[in-house]
Amino acid sequence: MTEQIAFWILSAVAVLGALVAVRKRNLVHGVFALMLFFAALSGLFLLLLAEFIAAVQILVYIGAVGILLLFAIMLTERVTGDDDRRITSRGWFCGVVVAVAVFFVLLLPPIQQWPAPETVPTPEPSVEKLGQRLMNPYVVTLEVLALLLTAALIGAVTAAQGKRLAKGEEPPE
Amino acid sequence: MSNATATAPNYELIQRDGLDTGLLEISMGPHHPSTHGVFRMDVKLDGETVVDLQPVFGYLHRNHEKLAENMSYLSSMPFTDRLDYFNSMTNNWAYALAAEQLIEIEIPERAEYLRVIMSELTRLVNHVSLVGFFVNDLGALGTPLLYAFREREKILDLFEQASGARMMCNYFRFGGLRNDVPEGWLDRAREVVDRFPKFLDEYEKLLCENEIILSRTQGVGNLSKELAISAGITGPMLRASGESYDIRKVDRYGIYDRFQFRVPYSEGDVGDCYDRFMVRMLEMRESIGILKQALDGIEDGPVLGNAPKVFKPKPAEAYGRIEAPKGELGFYLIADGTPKPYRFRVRPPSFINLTVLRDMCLGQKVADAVIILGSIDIVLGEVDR
Amino acid sequence: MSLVLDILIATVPLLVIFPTLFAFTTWLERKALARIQNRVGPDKVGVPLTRYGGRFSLFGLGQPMADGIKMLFKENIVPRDADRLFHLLAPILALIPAMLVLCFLPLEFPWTDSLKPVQAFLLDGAVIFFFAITGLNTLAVFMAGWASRNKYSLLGGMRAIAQMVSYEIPLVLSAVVVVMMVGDLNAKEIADFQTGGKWIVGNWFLFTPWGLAAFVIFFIASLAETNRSPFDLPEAESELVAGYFTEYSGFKFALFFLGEYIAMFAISGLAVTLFLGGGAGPGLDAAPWLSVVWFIAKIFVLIGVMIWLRGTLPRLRVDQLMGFAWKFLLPLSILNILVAGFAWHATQQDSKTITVVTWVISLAVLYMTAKGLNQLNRAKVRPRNYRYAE
Amino acid sequence: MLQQFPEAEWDEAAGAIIAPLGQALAVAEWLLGQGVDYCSNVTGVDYLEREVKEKVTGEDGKMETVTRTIPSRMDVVYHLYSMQKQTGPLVLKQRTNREQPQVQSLTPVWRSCELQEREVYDLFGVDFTGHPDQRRILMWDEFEGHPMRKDYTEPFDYEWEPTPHNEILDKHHRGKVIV
Amino acid sequence: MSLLGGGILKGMAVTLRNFVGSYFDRDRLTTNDYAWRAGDSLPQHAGEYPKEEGEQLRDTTTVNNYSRNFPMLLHDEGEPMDSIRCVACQICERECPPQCIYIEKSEDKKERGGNKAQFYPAKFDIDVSVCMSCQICVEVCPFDAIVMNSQFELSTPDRFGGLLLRRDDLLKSNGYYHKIHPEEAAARDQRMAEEKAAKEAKKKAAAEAAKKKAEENAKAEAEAGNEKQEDPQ
Repeated sequence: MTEQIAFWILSAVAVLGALVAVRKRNLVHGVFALMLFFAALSGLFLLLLAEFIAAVQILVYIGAVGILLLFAIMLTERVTGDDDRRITSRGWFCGVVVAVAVFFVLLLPPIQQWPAPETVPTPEPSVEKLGQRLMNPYVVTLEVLALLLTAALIGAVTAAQGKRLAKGEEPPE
Repeated sequence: MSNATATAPNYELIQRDGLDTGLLEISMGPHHPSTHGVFRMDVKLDGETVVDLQPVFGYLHRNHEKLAENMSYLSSMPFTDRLDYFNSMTNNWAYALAAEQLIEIEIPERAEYLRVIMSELTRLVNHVSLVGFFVNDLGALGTPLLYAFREREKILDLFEQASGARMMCNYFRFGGLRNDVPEGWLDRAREVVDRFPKFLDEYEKLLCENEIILSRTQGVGNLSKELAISAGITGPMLRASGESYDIRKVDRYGIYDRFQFRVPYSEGDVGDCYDRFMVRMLEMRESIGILKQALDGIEDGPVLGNAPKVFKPKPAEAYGRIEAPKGELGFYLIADGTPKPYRFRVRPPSFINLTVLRDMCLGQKVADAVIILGSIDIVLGEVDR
Repeated sequence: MSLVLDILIATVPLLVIFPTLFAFTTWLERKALARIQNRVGPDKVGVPLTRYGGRFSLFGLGQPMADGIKMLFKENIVPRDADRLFHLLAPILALIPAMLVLCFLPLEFPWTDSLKPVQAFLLDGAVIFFFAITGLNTLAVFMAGWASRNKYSLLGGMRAIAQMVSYEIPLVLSAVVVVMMVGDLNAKEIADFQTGGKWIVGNWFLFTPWGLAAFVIFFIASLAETNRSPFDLPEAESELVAGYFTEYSGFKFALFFLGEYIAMFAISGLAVTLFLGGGAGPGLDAAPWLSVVWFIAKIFVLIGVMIWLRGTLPRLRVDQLMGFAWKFLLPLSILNILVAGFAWHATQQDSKTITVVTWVISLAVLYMTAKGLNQLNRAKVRPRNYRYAE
Repeated sequence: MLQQFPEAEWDEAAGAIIAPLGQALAVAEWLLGQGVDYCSNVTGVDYLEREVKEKVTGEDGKMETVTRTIPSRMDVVYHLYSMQKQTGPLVLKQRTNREQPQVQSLTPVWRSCELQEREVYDLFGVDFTGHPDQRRILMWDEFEGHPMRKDYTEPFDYEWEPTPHNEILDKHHRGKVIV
Repeated sequence: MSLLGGGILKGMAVTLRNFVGSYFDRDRLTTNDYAWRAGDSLPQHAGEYPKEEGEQLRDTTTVNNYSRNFPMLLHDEGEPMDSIRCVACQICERECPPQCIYIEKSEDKKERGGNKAQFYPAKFDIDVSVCMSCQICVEVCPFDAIVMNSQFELSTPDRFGGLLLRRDDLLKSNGYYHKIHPEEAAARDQRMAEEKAAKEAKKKAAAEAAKKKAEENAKAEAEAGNEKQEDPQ
């Protein structure tokens, strides 16, 4: 019962956040609405007793992605967040089509498994298991990913540093 | 032009980095915690870097010079207190020195000694609190400032006993001093002076080796010797840039030729905030030396010559200058035979030291602009007059 | 219904105890700073005894109460151009995560014995949750800075994001050392791991080379995370007036203040859990409830050091701050993880010689690295000489 | 000095050199070359037209009082020192008319003139040719007039409010109290 | 950027020593240094006045006996207006730098203290919101009639009238002057007596008969000055 109520509230918040994030013209408002959506999603994960995923959801999506977006806004000239330009709405029909299509693709697995199996195994808090899995069967994947990310990081640093100016050289306009 | 590069002010924005980012324009002041009064800097920031800075003056302008031209010579004396309200004694002296050139007058021996004592005490007050304010600008929560104020308090008590007021002393007169110091004052002064080095030791221990202060101040706000001389920078700021020019040594006004003292100056040509900070710390020790000699040498006698209260000097011009704690404080008087000066001009050290504020701040961080301003040591009563 | 009751039992004490401690801490901070600065500090507020004087003031302990009342009745000023909604939300958002993470501290109140299931859920993975939720504080600071429509606030908010994101990395990485050694993310497990040992402190991570290094990094990073001096750049008084809360007054300001101090408690509490043995202390066998007392006492030791630092140090500059995080703390903490990994394997051997050798080597390695990084980062400045002109 | 610039005058009463009009910059550069590297003080002096009564011994040996009119002028005074040689002061004056005062800016030679010449421009209305940034400095930009001029009269004070002090000020304005 | 090293620790040692020291060493405290004051040191309830309900502390006199605040007019013993020293010569009004003194001379002359009849100020106002306590008026006064008070509790709800001190507010007895500035008052009285004696000595040759009376006067003057009198207010 309690879980049901929590589920509906969180879902409503998530949908609301997503809608606001899409519709708001003020960029900063949009980003914060997006974060609200992420937070509600994290709550939904918690309801599924997947607390590690919930924590990572907050850590990565709010703590990293959201703040990255804020940084991006801060670097533009529209620091104050106002943007009076009209949001282009010419392709709205295609957008709706794509959205519906994605929705159905996501809905596929539950439909295929319909009706749901009677006995759902009770999930346990399993950070430990997750760690074991990552370190044993999936260790190569993890390392490859780590390498990739490191390369990306170094690339980003190099790109950000830009062209070093020799002494006396005029910087490019 | 021999030093065109050093003197030509650069009014272009400094080159920005490649990112096409907006400039943030901030008006720092006139009500800002660390502009030391009603002073404004229009700062343009690229991120945190200062790309343009324009000082804006005049919020405390009261046209002191015009006021003084409309009253008698003596009546201007209390107004000089209000110029650099931290160092009223030295302001008085500079004005008295200029006016004494207009009227030939003998200054009694004891008055000369007391003038030196007062002026060096003032220097202690100024430097010790300036260092406190400077570290406060660096972000220390007032701890060094309050230590400094404790010592300042003791010296201000001495001023109060001698002159009746703590800051607006109005103590010097043409031809001497207004009144003699009360009985036992010299002993109390000696006690304060004797205890000062102990406090300075503690102060140096707290500040001079602190890595955060070192890294915040070294290499920040560099001022080359050529620019410093050309821009008329005086006082500790000039000496921090490597020029040992001290009017106490050059002009030997008063009886400064009787005392043994040295003028600390920076050996290198860096002239950054750290140099300015250290030169002041070292100068305080020398001031203590002068004070000890003066307190030993002083003898009884009158303190005021036979100067008339209201006088009409012959038409003449006089420029009197002293080494005030902030730099060269000069008074330019033109007498026209009436009891009022025809022209009364103050050469304020902190105003002219601000000439190079922009040059020192460009390319630094906004936090550095604050401490560079702090290290220049301005008092707005003097800047705006 | 019992769930709601359990939640109440678990949270209400936290909501009562920590704000009370906050009030006490403001008094403590003002008093300690005053004494450091050779002042007397607040000592007047109290209950007047007679009409003309004499009062029961107890060293001014009534001061926080008076401050609180003043804050409540102060006018709430919102700038005309401000984003009113975000201006209102920011202080609330600052408080919520700080309060929330208090749940993850292994505080063993006597009355929560019956709540083991709730606690077990909360404490499993507590460390990672802790970091996830503390990170939300950044958003509140940014929100406040942005919503105020004040350039100082905005600069403060931008500084805050950069600073908090940068320092979160060494913070997490230094905690990883402890997690590795214990092999568990559960705060209770981590605290229990450190109990026992010689003279109570024998098993504390503070007293291992890697633990010490990690603790120092953690403490420095936590100063930056909570915007304490010398890392108080987002609210740098001498540059940015008051940084992100320049435009806040009255109750909203009080909420920010509260949030900041609760965050201090929380992060000190985590430091106590990770490195200082949690609630470990003498007399626990006789009275288990003492563990809470010990826990809070340790928090206050850390807060005392924070106050002491605040009374002594000036502030860093923005580039130095970032440089310190990325060029000094980050390499050191990564190396520390490596050292801890080797040390863990070495100490598994259960041989005294190997243990001692590991300790010595890791101490030397960490010290040399710190020294080397320090040398690398040293600003190139010529030594200064001052001469005297006669 | 006087040999180098034959048109320069020596003002005995003030102990100052009056630079010939339009040659001040050349004089200043020459002085800089001579080691006068420090310009301490820059200021303006405003002289109104005034009449002086002098006792002159006439041709017939009788003392008679002659009223002579001294024309108005505007001086810009520079106090110069040498830091290398530790000598000074040398007073350099540029003399111009009151109505359209215009002198050469010495800021290119001595940087310390920058703010002070701005101040003279602000308070006296002297135009400095060649000054890099000539704006008002102490008064606000919209201010009209030059307050340090001797004939400046205060405009109506819009911030005026009645105080008990008024009667005193009135008395001073009426000229009852003369210093 | 380097943070390792002893500098920070040294600084922290200094602050710790100050922290502990502030509890034991009163000299360390910033604001307790009133020991040089004459008489007892701090007032009984420093910072806690008013001691009694409704007390305005208009008569807080000696903060310390060297400080000066605003001018006051002196009168010798007896009724204030019968012995006021001021003769309304208006020198102070002219010399006052901020021009805060306003004097109206009386129509008639009045004899006081055995001296010959003189004018007296019908009106003598000082606007203390303008006064800057510079003491120039005291210096230029040839009659020692105006000296500096040290009364500092002048706050008033009336911005205009309350800060304009009238003649009767300004009148203080010489005894009061002795109370607040003992050294200065004694020196002033001595000098006055000397001047008077010198003057009388000059007159002596001319008027032998007046001599006795004059000496008595001088004596009485000095005695009156040294007598501690209560403030009439």
